[in-house]
Amino acid sequence: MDIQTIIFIILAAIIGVCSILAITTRRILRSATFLLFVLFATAGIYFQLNYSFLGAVQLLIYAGGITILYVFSILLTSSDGDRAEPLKSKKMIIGLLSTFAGLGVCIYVIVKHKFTEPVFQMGELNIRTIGHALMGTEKYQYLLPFEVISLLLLACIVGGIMIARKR
Amino acid sequence: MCNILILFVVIPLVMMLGLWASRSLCQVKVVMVSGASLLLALSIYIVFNYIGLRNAGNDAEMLYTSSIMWYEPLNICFSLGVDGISVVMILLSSIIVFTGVFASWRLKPMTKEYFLWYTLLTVGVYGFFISIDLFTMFMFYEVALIPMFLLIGVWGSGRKEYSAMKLTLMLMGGSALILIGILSIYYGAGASTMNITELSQIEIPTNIQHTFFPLLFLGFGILGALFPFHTWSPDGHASAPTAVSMLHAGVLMKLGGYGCFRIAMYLMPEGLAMWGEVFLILTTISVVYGAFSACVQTDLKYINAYSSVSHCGLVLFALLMMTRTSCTGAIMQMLSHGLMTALFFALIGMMYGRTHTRDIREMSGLMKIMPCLAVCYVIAGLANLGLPGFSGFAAEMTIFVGSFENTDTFHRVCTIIATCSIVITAVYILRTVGKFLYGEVNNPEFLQLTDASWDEKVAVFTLIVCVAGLGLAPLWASDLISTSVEPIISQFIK
Amino acid sequence: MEYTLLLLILPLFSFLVLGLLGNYMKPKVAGFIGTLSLVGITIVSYFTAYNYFAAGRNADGVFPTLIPYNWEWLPFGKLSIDMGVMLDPISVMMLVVISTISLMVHIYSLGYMKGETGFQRYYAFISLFTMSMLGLVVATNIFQMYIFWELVGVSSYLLIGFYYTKPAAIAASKKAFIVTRFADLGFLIGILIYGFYVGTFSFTPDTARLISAGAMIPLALSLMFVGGAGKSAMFPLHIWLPDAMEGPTPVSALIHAATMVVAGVFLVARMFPLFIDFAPEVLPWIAYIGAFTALYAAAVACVQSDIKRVLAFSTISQIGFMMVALGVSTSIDPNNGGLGYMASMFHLFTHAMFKALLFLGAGSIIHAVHSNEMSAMGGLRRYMPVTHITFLIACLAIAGIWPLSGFFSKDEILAACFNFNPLMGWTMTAIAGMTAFYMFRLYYCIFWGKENKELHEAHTPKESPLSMTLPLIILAAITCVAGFIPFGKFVSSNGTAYHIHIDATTAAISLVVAVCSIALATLVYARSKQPIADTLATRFAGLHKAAYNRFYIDKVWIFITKQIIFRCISTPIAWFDKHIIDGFFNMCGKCTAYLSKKIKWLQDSHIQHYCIWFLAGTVLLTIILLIF
Amino acid sequence: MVQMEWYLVLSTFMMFAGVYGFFTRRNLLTMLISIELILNSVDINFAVFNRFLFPEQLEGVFFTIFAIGVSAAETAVAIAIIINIYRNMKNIQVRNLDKIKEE
Repeated sequence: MDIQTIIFIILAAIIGVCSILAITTRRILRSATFLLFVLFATAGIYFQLNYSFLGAVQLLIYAGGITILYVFSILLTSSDGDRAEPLKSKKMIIGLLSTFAGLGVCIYVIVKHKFTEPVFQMGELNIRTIGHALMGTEKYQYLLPFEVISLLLLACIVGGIMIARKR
Repeated sequence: MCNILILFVVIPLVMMLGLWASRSLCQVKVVMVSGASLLLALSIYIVFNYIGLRNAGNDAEMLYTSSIMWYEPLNICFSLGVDGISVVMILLSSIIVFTGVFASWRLKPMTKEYFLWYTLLTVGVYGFFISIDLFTMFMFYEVALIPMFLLIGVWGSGRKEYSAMKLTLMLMGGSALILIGILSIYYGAGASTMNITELSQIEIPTNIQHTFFPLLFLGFGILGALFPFHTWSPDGHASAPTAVSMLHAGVLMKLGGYGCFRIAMYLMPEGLAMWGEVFLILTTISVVYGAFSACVQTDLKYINAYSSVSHCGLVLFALLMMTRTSCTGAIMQMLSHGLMTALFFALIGMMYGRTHTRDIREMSGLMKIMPCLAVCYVIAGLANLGLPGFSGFAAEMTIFVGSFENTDTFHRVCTIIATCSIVITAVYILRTVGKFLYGEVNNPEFLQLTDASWDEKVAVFTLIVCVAGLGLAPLWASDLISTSVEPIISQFIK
Repeated sequence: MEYTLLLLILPLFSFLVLGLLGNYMKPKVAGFIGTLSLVGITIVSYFTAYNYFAAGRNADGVFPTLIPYNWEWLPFGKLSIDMGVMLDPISVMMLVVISTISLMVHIYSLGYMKGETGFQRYYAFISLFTMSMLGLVVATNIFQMYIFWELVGVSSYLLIGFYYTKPAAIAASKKAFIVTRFADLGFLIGILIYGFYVGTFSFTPDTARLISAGAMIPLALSLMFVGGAGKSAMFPLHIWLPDAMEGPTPVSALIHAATMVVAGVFLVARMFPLFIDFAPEVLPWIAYIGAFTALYAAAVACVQSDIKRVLAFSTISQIGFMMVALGVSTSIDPNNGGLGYMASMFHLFTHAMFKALLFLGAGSIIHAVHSNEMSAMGGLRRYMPVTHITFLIACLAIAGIWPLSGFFSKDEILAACFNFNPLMGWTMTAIAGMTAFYMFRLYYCIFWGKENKELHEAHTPKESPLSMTLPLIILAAITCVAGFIPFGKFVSSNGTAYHIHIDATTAAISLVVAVCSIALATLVYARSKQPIADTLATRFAGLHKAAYNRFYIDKVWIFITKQIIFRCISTPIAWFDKHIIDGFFNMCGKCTAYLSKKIKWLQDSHIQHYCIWFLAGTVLLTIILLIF
Repeated sequence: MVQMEWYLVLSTFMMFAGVYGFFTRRNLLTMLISIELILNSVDINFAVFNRFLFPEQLEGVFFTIFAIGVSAAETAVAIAIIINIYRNMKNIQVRNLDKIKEE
């Protein structure tokens, strides 16, 4: 068992436990915190896959930006201790059942499916390549989506202000 | 397209336009009467012209045929054509539409709308009888069903919503079965044509026939009030306004028998051979069961509705006997029952309009108060129980003689059971007549009531003349029908 | 013989005129039109009879069967119903009987029905009846006979229910129609069998076909006899006839005594050649049924108190005689076992005359005292001489006293019975004795006996007008002389001339029995006090009560109709229809509504729930995809 | 070396945790958190497929980046809406939201 595997197991454990806790805990602030852990662990996965840039983005935007947004909004909206009411058992059972069924099916498919031979090529993706791809207009280059996303973000900023603004 | 048959659809449509445009009650009535008279005249002309063509030696199976491609990918055509059976059915429809207009002369709220739906119903009925394309037939069949719901639900009486819903749902169920059956014929015959005459030349695979024949037969059988799918009929007829009851029992129920014969039996002889006896049992039950049920009803319309169940059962019964004479008799019975039952419903409606009750226990001695209507009712009753000289006798005797030609013991037994219905018919007819027409007047309020007005007389006398005419000289109808029954019957008599 | 068509056209025409325009004309005019057309019919039928019998016999020594008209009315492939006119000795004989009685009744009704509401309707109906009855007897085939048979039934229904405001009349008309209709069902099935196996509805089918039909012919003929038994009131289908007396009395005379009720006899006579050749085993049964009916009806007639009921049971009994006479025939040869046929027809003829006379006389009496009950009568001879005399003549005739017509015809019947079987002969003789007894009981109770003084003082009975007495006189005259008609010359089983010879022994026996019975009746009933009758009635109270209640046969029928048909069949069927079949379809509707209510929570407008279903559905589809 | 399937299983697990949360939680914010989990799991898949199956190309990486961007945008708007709702109703429980329809 090499070091990669051990790291993976640790990350997987964090992701598994924290994602479950994030959706089951009664306190919404805790749930946000567990989400943060999950996002950190995901960043770890990216690092493990040698996508350091991706990991950094994940840490910056998700863990750094979005989670903070959550915490703020939770603090803004939570009134009476944020205790989620207990679940109705019937609904929980149906939700659980369909979730497990879906999980089972997906895992079955993943395990059974014959992917083209996976080859793990170690090697850091360097930033120059990413920069070129992101800013180029050739085939396999992504200027247009990049611009579209930026426009989207702009729209969201405007929209967010519009919606949340006091009337 | 210079086919005279198309007029039967065009005239009602023009009538609907006229109704839509008319501004006063008077105009509405002018449109209805002129349209209905035109249709009647046209159908009489068609009958004579048809006989003339036949006598001139034209022995094609269908006359006045024409066909327009409607929807190319599925080979759906607007094919028209008539044989003797459809000609008499068209005549029957015209008579009943004509008398129905007079029977609803004084119908009050929303007269214009009422006649609009009534005319749409007419379109469906005529369209069904003149078309020989399965899909077109089905379309017109549906056109005939839908106005029924509104006519009963809006202008009906009693539990009208319940009845309208029940009737429409059951008949819709039937038409779903018919659609399945039609599709099975269409694909079974190689999806090349929907034309009945062409389909009859194509052998449909036996297993398809065996599977889908009962669906198709049942689908039409529901409309023909086949036991145990008849219960829409008493409730529906009881709640419907007079002219709708007339048209429904008189013509629409005949669509069932006609469809059974023209589509189910004609195109699926193998299926008939397999399922004939099962349905024969059901029809025999219908015949006797309807008659017995009628014996203890107290509502006039229920009595007549159960009597219709019995008589329409006799139609299907005769068809399933599968001899030429019995099938001729079945068509004659359709004609005869259509006229008689329309007469009955017209009279019941007129009496109900005066006494405001249809319960025979609450009425008595109407013969004294409204002699004309009462005498007509007695005549209708006698015609219904098969008195010689009226159409019922000729039709029933043709059926019984024809049924007896089927030598199979099982069929014999069914025939003998079915003949028993003539006694039971007498029981309930005489019971009814004795209870509410004869005797002393029991309700002093009734003494104020008037006898038939002129429009009612027109309706009633027209029907009586037709019933008696068919009964006294059945030869022409029988001739007309039996030549056309021949090609159909030859399909399943090997 | 083309003019015979007038026999059907004239009454039809008068029926249509009176029926359609009757309300617009005065009653007198209507009666006049009806009677006039009947006069025409009578002339035509007498003329026909004269021409027919005057034309003589053909080479075989029989009167030829003429068919002046025969149209195809309704073809059924190979078979067809024809309409036409057929003349042979019995149909011509029937023409004479029907037109005579009908004319008498028409004239009589002018007086009897005077002032009744619906006078025009009455004449329309009897015109219809006359037409149907004439059509029945001249029928060229069994189906035409059936058609007119039904028409006769319906005119009988209409006439019995003439007083349609009287509940008893309504019930009686209904009963008459339904009972005969029930019997007609047998007739119809018989016709169907006959038509199918013989290949024709005609009376003279192909012998080869008859032979090949085998056992089907006796079956068909027996079923036809059931129809005839219904119309002719044979036990146990007789129950309608006594009730049918609710109709106007002239109608009872015409329909329920003289013509329609003998249609069954006529039917058997019409099919007689077939019975003899192909179903000889059925004939004795007809005789047994006839004999039993005759006995039963005679017994009941002895104790009835309604005079029309007595006459009704007497009619049943006499028709029983005719049936017996037909039944005891054992061959087609009148000189050798086939006598009964001729005797039956002869009795039919004479009976029609004197029974019509009796009924018309009874009508005259009822007209005078306004009651049917014997208790309202008694001692009427002083008030109504003509009625008295004619009634007496008829009573003597039916009792079988020489030289009145009944003697001759009954004698032939008894002779035929003795030929068949001595036991049958003695039985029928005894019944003939009973006939004499109850007829004279009736006679004495009406004209002699204990007079109901109070009633007669309050309302003195008086003789009926001429329009009513004239038919009585004419019929009495016919009754007196009809016995001397050489009937066998005209009608016999094989058509050849048969010379009627009175069998001295039989005649003597029957005369003695008749006279004794009359004497007995005189002894019991002639005085104003009737101690013997009262004693007998108290001594045999049970028997008397049973006979008075017609041995409870009516009760049985009421039980069958009310309890079995209505209570045990129709009501359960209606219940079944309403609750099971209707209930089933309503349940389908309710189930749909219930189900949709039950699954309504699926559509609860919660996105989360929709998502669950979405996922569940996707998973399910994926699983299905994976499996297949 | 870690198998690709392990990563996929992990992401699947995460995704269904998110799904379950989305189904069962009543609070809008928690539901949003569940959605983040789902999106995150998808991102992992992109990256994993890119790394293991098509290492020469970069679509997976870029899609992940864009997805992160989009999710950030979505979260921002959603939180704006939620705050707005809270401001109107003093509550962000789903079952109370039917009032929005009526207004």
